[in-house]
Amino acid sequence: MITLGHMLTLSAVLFALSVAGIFINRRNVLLLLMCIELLLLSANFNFVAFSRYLGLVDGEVFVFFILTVAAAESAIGLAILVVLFRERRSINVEDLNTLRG
Amino acid sequence: MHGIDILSLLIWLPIGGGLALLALGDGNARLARWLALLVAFATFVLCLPLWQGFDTATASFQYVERLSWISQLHADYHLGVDGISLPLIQLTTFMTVPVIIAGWSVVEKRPAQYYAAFLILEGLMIGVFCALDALLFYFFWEAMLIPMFLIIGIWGGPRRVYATLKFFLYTFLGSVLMLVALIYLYLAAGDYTISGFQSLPLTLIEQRWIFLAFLVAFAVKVPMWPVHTWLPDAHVEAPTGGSVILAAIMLKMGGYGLLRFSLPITPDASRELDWLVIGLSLIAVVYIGFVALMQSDMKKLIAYSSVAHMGFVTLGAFLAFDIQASTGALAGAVNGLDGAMVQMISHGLISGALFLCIGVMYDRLHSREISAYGGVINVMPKFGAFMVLFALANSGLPGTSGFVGEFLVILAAFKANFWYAFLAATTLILGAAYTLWLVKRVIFGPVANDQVAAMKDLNGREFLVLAMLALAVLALGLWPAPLVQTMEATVQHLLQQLSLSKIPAV
Amino acid sequence: MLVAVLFYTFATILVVAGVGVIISRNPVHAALSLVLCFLTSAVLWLLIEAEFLALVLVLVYVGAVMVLFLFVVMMLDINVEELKRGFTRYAWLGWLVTAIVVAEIVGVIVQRRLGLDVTRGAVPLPADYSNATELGTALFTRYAYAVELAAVLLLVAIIAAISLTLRRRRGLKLQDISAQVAVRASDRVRLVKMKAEPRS
Amino acid sequence: MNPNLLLAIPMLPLAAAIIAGLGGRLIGRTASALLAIAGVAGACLLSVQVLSALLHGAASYNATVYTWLLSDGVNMQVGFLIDRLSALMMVVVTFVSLCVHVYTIGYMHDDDGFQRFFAYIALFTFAMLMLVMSNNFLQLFFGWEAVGVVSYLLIGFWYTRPSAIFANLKAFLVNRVGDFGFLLGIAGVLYYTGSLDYQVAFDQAPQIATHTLHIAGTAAGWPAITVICICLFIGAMGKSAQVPLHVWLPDSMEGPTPISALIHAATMVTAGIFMVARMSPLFEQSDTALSFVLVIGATTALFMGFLGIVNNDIKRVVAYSTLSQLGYMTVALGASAYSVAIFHLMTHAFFKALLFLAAGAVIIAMHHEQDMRKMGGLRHRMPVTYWTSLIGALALIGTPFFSGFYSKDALIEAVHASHRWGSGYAYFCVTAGVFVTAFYTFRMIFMTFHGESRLDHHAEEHFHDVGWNMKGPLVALAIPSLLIGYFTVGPELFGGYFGSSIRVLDANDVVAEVGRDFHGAASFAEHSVLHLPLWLALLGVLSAWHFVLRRPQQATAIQERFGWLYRLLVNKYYFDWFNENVLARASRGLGLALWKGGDQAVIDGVIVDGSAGAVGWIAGRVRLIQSGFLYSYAFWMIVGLVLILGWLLFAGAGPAAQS
Repeated sequence: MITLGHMLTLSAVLFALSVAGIFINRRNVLLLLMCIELLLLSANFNFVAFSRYLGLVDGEVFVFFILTVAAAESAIGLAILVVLFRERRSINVEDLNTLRG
Repeated sequence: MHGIDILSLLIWLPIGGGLALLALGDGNARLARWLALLVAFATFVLCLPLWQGFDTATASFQYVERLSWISQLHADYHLGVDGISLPLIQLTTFMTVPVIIAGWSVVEKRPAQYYAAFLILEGLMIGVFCALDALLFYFFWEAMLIPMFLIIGIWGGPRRVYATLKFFLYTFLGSVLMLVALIYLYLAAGDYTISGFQSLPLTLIEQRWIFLAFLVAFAVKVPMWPVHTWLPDAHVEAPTGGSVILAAIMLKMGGYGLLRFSLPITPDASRELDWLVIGLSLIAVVYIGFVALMQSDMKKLIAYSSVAHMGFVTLGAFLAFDIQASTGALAGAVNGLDGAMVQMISHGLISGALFLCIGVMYDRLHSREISAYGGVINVMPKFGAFMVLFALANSGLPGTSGFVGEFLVILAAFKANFWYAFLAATTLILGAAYTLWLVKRVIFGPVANDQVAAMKDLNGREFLVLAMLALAVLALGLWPAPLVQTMEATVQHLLQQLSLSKIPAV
Repeated sequence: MLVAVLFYTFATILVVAGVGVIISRNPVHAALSLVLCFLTSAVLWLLIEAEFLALVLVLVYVGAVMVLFLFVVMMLDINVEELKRGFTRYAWLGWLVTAIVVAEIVGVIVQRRLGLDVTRGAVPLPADYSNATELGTALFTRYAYAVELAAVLLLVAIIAAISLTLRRRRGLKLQDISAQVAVRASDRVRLVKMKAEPRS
Repeated sequence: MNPNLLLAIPMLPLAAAIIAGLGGRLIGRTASALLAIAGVAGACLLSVQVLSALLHGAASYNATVYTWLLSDGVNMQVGFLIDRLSALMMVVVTFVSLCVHVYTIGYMHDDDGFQRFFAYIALFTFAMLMLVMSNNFLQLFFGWEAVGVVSYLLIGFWYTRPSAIFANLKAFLVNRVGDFGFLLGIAGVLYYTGSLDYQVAFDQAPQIATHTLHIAGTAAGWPAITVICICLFIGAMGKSAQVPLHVWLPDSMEGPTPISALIHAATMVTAGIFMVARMSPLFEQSDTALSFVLVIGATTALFMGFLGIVNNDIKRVVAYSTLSQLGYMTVALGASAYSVAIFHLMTHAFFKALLFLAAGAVIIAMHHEQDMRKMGGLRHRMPVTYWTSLIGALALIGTPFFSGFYSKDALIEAVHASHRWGSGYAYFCVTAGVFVTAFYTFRMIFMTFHGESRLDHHAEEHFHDVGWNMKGPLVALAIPSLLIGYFTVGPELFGGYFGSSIRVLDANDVVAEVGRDFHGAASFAEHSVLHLPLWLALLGVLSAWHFVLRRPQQATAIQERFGWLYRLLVNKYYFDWFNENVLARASRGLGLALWKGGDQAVIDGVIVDGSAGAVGWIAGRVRLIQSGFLYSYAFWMIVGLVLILGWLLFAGAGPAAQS
């Protein structure tokens, strides 16, 4: 039987991995975006788990919305990335320091 | 008095006139001027019936209007006048007329907007004096800053941006603290009625904080030492009309606020902290007197002199507690409050007149430096006579209005403490020194240079304006009794309010 | 038992794939690892009977978003070598924080439980239960407004993405139809009346 | 007395002043002058009528004209108190003013500011009348300041002269120092009596004496009455030019000469004397204050006289003489001989106005030359002026039977009879002063009218004797200078003329003591032979003759022998130097320091700009947190998460308790 604890632990591991990914891949915007997707996935895991274990459908509805937002976010994020690359020929985060006064 | 809502009319007539001018645009400057003058004069005339129907025997508000304004906040459109606000409203309507005339042929840049700004400002200032609802008061109080900000910022001198910023930040800082105090009072009282605030019991700790918040707001406006440094800069950069309104009326808002809010709402804190106000007032009189002595810019000199003279207002307003402490009774405290009020009116007239005089000279020579002038009376005898008159009034000559307030305040100060009177009376020497030294250097003496020699004496318009003010200054100096009579009941009532403790009995 | 075996198997794949996402230097590998993550996640959600979402995850994420990622990765001429230059100086900090976070979350789950019985399994479902029906009912009744908003959000995202990436090339010849319609004859032809010039 | 007539007395000159001042251009020179003269003449006639009515037994008049201000039960009003004291002053003021008005026609004949001048002096007459007729402190202060302002305007009448506008500013400011004290005194009176009315205040004077005022460290405090009286007297010191507030009077000679006669000799400067006499019920309560008055007056009387000796400007000599004589009057006040002070005030008004007008006549004749070293031998060329000045001079030095003799001799006797602290010093000063007075007066007479003519070419060329419109007033003033003392000394000093308007405690009544030896004006004069002052005066005249006419070189020798003393006198005891270089400079320095240091550096620099700077600094620091690096934000978010989770894990009481 898959208990709530199993799911939550798995979600925690995923979450931690994605956070670690943000640290490790601080140069590459593309990988940062992927880590964020992973992060959202871990959140979705929690929603699904609680929804099922509490017998409430609302959690799953939220997952639905999160998926929507995540899709929108990655679409715009990637669009920005493309524009960025056109301007700078680079997706290295350390090159993006124009706003640092 | 239910026929016409005269106070509303006084507020909205100039504002409406100003909006009409804005709509008219700058194309027809001539029409704009006459329209502005018409509106200003009509407002002045409208104000006169107020005296007719005003009952000097009562301290309660008269000509009251009350409509629901923001019902969710229990804020009302609530207007009324008493003996303190009526003279100030009259002063406002009176001073706007010369200001409009003074800009007649001088303002060429966007004339319609210039006059519109002054008319709107006039309406808002009247609103401040009429408002009996604290939120309405705050609305007018803050709204007033905008036209003034524009007047200095658009028609001002070369450093106008610095001056407007300083002016705005200073006054805004104070106002924000006032707003906090008003909201606190609102939460305690349940609505925004000022008279409700006045009868609200408050503990000493509450009163202290509210008092300090109000004090900052009003001290900036008065302005009291050490928050006065915005005033010289604002005056120097403002156009003549702006300086006149600033000195004549806007500074009075601070004094009015102290009398309307600080003293009656927080009498116990006022009693406890009166040393602060009195100390700052005396510093203003003496310290600023010396500073004014050394100014080389005429407008700055008059601006500093305003600070010193307004010191008498704050001094007079807060003497009651020390009088009670030193003599055991409140007899004489009314002298101080009367003196403060008369000083406000008188200072409005005199400083306004002096700024107009400087404006007259500036229009001809385009300099405010004292050293650019000398012997002006040789070429402008009529002007010289007016200038000397106003200068003497500024130094508190008996027979002019400048004397009345100072005299009453010094009389009251002696009752409170000999040294208060001693320091306050130094204005006799310092005031005369800086004002008459200015006169000596600018008006008297041989003609200083060719530019002065080419100056033309007053034209009819300028003569009219200065003559109006001169008559007012003399009339008030020779017979101040009617003015004092008007506010006597209100002042007595105020004294009663501040002599009673508001700390709730435990 | 089978369920447990499946869970542990796929959970292990998921974690390994996750590690793969974050440590692979090549973006293509990372993206593919992420696809694997999503697929295994979908399996795990199927295991706890959230069928509809599992399918949506596969369809939307694997089918659309990840393809988008791969497109971008391939379209952009990324200098992989430069990005490959090892982990940053703070990588150890990342791992440390990760370890602490995992430990703490697990600690919270196990030790404090937040008023829940974490050892409990999922609520058993009746035989005729349809996850899609339930979800659809909730979405189009209670959450109708939110769905509308989500739709608008997606629309905004589409427009934003298009307008961001739309490239106006210089020298491209296009018709300006409004200018063509608004043209007046006098702009085009000017009749000049003049005397004949004498032949020089 | 008819209130309307009383009101007319000040109003006539005021009306004339307003018309001549505002409409002078319109109505022309002659009309302005005639109008002003008519106004003052009317006032003079009415004043004489009032005085005679009082002498014939009419009661004093004390009533309000209108209420100026009513605040907190303090009734501040404008009103008249007409008793014998004020009536006497009114007559003196209007009579001298009338003479000066007439004289002005000739003196100011060529001046462009003719109408303006008449407006000013008529206005002055109004203000002075308001001052003396007042029945309360407020109106007194009104008149007090108003005469000060007219004096300010008149000293600066020739406003293009830098020296004139310097002098008028100085005069006004020094007077303001006096007014500063005066106003405090008035405030004190109000504090202790609750009224500004003379009668109320005077009736309560003994009660004031029971109060003390804690103004300085002393635990016992000061007697309130002494503080009040000294404050009031500081006002008198300013207006009546007592040391050290005398510095403005010599400089005020920058004004036209009629003004010097009217304002700076006969009337305005005596306002302080009048005021103290009027306040006699208050001053009588404080021996300390009266001793202060006595010492200040004695110092002024003697030391200002010395300055007259070394001066060569004819007007300044008369001015120092005025200072010295004002000192005499003050001494009389200090000795509680108020009636003598007023008596001397009256005689002095006539003969000093005469001397000034005569000096003015000489100056006009010499075509605006004031230096006595360039005069000499004028007695044949302007005989009327000579003889009238001689009368004035003889009156001034106290020649028996002349008016000045009676007042001065009575004064010296009164001081002699006084036992107040400081009276010994005062007696020495006034007695020695007689010699000094005689010396400088006759030095002036001899240098101007006797000896060889030392006129320079310019003066010689333009020399012309003055017309009768100037000589007439001289004669008109010479008559009272000669006679008035003889006829009035008996009734005015010893006949109880002043009645209740001057109140003296019996213990202080030195006039009564002097009066015991008084057996008529003639015998008073005869007895003077037995007294020192007459001989001192004679010695003074002889010395003057010796040093000016007989052996001028000896004067020069003495001057060289005592160079330091001469420099001290020429520099007027360095009062001006001190005021200009120490006080004025310190004020300006303080002003500059407060402005640049206080306002600009501390308030604007530290507080205003400093708070803006602090906000900027903090913002600059805070901004660094906003690094723009995603991993940094993520890191802090995670740190926060770790902390929250840690709190959940390890905090004592939590939601976990239930499971």
